[in-house]
Amino acid sequence: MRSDILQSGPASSISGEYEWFFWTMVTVCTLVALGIAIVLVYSMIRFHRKRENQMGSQRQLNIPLEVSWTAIPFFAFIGMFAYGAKLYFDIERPPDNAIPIYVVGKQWMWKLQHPGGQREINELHVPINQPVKLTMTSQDVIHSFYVPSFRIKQDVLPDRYTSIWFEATRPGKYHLFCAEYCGTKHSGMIGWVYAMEPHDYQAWLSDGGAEGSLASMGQKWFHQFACANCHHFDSAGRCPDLRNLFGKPVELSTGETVVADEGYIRESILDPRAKIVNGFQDIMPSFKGQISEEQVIDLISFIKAIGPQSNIEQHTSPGSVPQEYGNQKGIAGPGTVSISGSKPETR
Amino acid sequence: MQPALALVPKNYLTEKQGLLSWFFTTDHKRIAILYTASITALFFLGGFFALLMRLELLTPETNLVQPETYNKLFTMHGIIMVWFFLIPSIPNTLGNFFIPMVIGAKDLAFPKINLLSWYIFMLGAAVTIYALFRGGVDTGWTFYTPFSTSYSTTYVVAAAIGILIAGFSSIMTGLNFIATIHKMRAPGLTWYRLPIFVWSMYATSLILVLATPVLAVTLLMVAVERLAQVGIFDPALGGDPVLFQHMFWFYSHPAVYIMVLPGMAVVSEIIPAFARKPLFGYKAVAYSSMAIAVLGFLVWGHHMFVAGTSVYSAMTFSLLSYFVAVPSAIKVFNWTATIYGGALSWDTPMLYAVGFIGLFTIGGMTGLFLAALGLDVHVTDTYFVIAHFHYIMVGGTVMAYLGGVHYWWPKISGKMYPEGLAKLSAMAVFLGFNLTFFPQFILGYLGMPRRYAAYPPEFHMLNVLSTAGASILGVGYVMPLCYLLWSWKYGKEAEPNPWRATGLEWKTPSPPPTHNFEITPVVTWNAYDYKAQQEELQLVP
Amino acid sequence: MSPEIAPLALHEQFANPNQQRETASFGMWIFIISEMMLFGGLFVAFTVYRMYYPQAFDDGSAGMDIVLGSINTAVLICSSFTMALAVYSAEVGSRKLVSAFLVLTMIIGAVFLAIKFTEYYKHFLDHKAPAVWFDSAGPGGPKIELFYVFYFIMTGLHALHMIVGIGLLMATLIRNLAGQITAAYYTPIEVAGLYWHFIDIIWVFLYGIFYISGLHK
Amino acid sequence: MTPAVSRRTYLFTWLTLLGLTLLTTLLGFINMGPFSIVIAVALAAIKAALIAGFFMHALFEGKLVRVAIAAGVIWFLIFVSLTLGDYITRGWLPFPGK
Repeated sequence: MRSDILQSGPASSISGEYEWFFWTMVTVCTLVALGIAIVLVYSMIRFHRKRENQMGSQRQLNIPLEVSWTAIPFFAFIGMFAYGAKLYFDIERPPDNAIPIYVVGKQWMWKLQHPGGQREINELHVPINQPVKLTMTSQDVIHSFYVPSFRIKQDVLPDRYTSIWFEATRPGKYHLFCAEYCGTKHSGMIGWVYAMEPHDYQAWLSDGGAEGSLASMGQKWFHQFACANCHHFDSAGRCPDLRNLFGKPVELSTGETVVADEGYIRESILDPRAKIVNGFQDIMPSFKGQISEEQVIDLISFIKAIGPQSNIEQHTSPGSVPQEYGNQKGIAGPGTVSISGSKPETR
Repeated sequence: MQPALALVPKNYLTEKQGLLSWFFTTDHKRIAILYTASITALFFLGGFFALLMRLELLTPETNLVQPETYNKLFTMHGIIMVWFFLIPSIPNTLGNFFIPMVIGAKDLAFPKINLLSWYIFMLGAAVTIYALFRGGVDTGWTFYTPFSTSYSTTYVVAAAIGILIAGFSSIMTGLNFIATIHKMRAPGLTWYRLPIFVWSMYATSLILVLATPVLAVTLLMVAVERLAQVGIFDPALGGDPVLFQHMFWFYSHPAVYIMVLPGMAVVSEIIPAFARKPLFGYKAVAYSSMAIAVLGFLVWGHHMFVAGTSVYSAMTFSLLSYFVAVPSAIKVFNWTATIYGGALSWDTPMLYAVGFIGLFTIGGMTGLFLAALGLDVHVTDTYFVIAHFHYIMVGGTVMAYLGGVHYWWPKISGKMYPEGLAKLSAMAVFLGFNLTFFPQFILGYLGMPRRYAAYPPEFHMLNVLSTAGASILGVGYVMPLCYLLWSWKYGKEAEPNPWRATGLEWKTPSPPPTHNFEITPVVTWNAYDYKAQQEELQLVP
Repeated sequence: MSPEIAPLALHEQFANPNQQRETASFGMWIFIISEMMLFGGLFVAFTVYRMYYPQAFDDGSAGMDIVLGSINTAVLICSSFTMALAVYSAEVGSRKLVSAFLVLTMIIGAVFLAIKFTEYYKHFLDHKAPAVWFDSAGPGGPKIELFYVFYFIMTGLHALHMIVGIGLLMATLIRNLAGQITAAYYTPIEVAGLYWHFIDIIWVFLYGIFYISGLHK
Repeated sequence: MTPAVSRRTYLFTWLTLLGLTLLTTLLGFINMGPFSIVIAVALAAIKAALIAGFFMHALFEGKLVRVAIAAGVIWFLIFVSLTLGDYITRGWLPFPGK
């Protein structure tokens, strides 16, 4: 199969621009370095000391020269900064229609979850020509999600979310590395990203044997953890109504306003007291230690699904009815996620 | 000529005898020798770790050492090379020896503090080496939390305390230099008559004094967090690991300039001496040192572009990082202009200095890639970064250090080094260095992450090249150690001013007497005034 | 410069006593700047967390003993005053007064430390000693503990500086008794004074950030 | 040797410092939200300036010492402002961790 071929070169939507910028910089720098080298080599030959008492020229200042070799690099550097910043913004800002995929890093493996509920370890299957947004957190130390061919890298931090996005442009099999030193088997925290033609990807998805979409899993936890007892879907409950919440501004008891994004919802589950919605009491217990990062992700997906922009449904596989899926709390080890074994691309 | 022994004037080496006269000396020149001996030993220890790492990376699999050991090797290599070799290297050896001599002083302002700083440095080194022998540390020299505070099972606290102690030695040295340069200059030696060596050392000292305490307190917090099991940087207890990175790099980025500014200081002395030409753009070079010292504090965030800081903060730091590149560029252009039109003699120090210009230029230019936000995302935390900072610190600082040692060797030891062997070793260092580290730029661009004990097989070829280069580099470093020690005893006697360089240190015998100058000199000339020098020596027609 | 300076007091690397005085005092200033950055690092970390958890940090601050803290601030200001008078006495050449004020400064400094350790003991009894005995139950526990971690590190480091300062004053006192401090050469006491006042400055800020913000609770 | 600062000045400085301490404490009892710590630190800065200026003779020293003090303060402000710059601007972009 074509996607089994290891692809190393650049292969994402931003990598073309990246390569152009990189090699332009290489060219400019090489020319300047060559200029210096030519002066040095020329001097080496031309100005060799011939007599023991010989002296060099005593010129020591040339103001126009000083000004020009201060000013020209300065403006060149401003240009480099500007282009680099533009590229950075492109790398950092995911498009709205990106497939949301969640990543949990731990010593020393990557756990990845598709919105349709497919779970993978150290492997990620994505379609080409379709942006993919990764929302990531770590269970222990800092890791870094790095796919060289896509020219992306983002540190994965414990206890908060970071994100990155990419759009693969060529089908193939690409290295996934952990780029932030994370302990003994840091160099073993590696995996593969499989970029597939859309139809192959659809086949892979439906072959997946997922136990239900993340949102439906979230709905299950929502009842299992008794969230539903307080968070009624009406405005009469003791707790805020979670419908149409995601992505909306929330007014807090301190008078501040925050946007209900992934990080806010995660914090509100694990540390409810940190931000209290205006008009509500501080009565919610903390779920820290009782709920795994994966379950938090499920709950976020659920809240997204009942939110205003539930664009995730279009990517999920059918079957949103919650099924029996591991009652384990805490870490979902490799054994519980063996579903990836039935994937077409699993080695 | 062998004059009667009684007639030979006493110098700093012969005035007092016995081991105790060294351990209780307050003479800046002797303390410099003590420092040189210590850091040379530590350099070869750190180099030994590097050698083991390169051997392990000869094959893609882990077969020489296990990943646990490999992680400890790169950690100890980093810790020893950064804090126990590079930071004290030029300031505490050549700086200690020559700052008072160049400014015409009898000694540093606080000689006892100078000696104390050596003892504190040795204590810090001893504590760190204790950590090493108890089984090492595996956090990387950066001690990133929460790995260092909560997950590592190695001797993190001992290593952190060792570095903290050595930090106080840095602060004392910096303080001593600043006070000395301000208050102890010879009559007539105004700021604009000072050699650039002094300007750069002054800039270095400012960074030492202002940045090192932040490292000390950061490591203190890491140690407290680890010992007391409280959360300062631990997110599980409300801390923020990124704050650790801010505090660490607030020190550790300026620390890069602590390492390279003294290198620039040395090169700015060597080039005029061997071109017999005043340093081109004296004021531009002097101000650029100060600009680096100040701007160097504004750019630490460029180590954290993918660490989870805000995009706007990253943009600020990126722009400021480009600003600090300007003074470095100015220096390179001015050195090149000094060489152009000189009366060049290609002795060993000059070879090292020109090597410095070349390698520092490559290192600096690849820094432009890392400061560009979008480009940094791909190449940060890969071998590209490794190659970049080795070009600055090894290609820059170590080349300059070796150049400076050769340049001033006649003054320090009173003997000439063997020129042929020295040229050979300079070539070996230059070639070996490039063969070691240039392939690493390519490795980084291809995406090989740093700190990997094992790597995918497609990176094999370049790693073999790198290891091959490292073996040449190793030989290049051992050679000077051997022939310099040999020449100390058997070398040809050196004249007071073998290079006919300007500078007050050359106006006193080699080796200098304990108080440096029999009569305190009065300076009426500018730095690098070769014309006046030649006239004085009655060499000019 | 006055000729009455003892020849022994001039170190050989200096050309004249004035150069020696200026260099010593400037050196101490540089050291103080360095110390500023040492505490500066802790202030920065504290500021970040305070900004993140204003509520918890105010709750933590409410557990401070404002009476002891305020008394201690006044005590330290008094010790600075007596230190300044000791330097003044040296300037006018009164050896007895120098000794008296130095002893007084040390005693007041010791009183400060005594009160400080009393406070520590009270925090211990309140179960507010992180890592030893901290009651982090209740809302915001770990973050309040973070407040106390900073409180103990910063005041502890400050107390360490106090102890070093008292040692420095002791050495100065001995030199004064030996007759080495005169109206013409009083650099040692001036330098020791700079250090002592600097410790006072640090405390003034510590008082501001730890004791005040929780008072209204 | 004429003392740089008179005993009268020392006395006034001392009393002012005690007064400012009392003021700091009293203002603390008023709930001013986030401003209470800002005011406390501002008052502490005034006290620090008094101690440095009079007790430590910074006002009567040469330019060099004053430049050194200014450098220390400026460096601390660089450290604070660039660090807080990150924390304040986090979350300005609507993506997690940006």
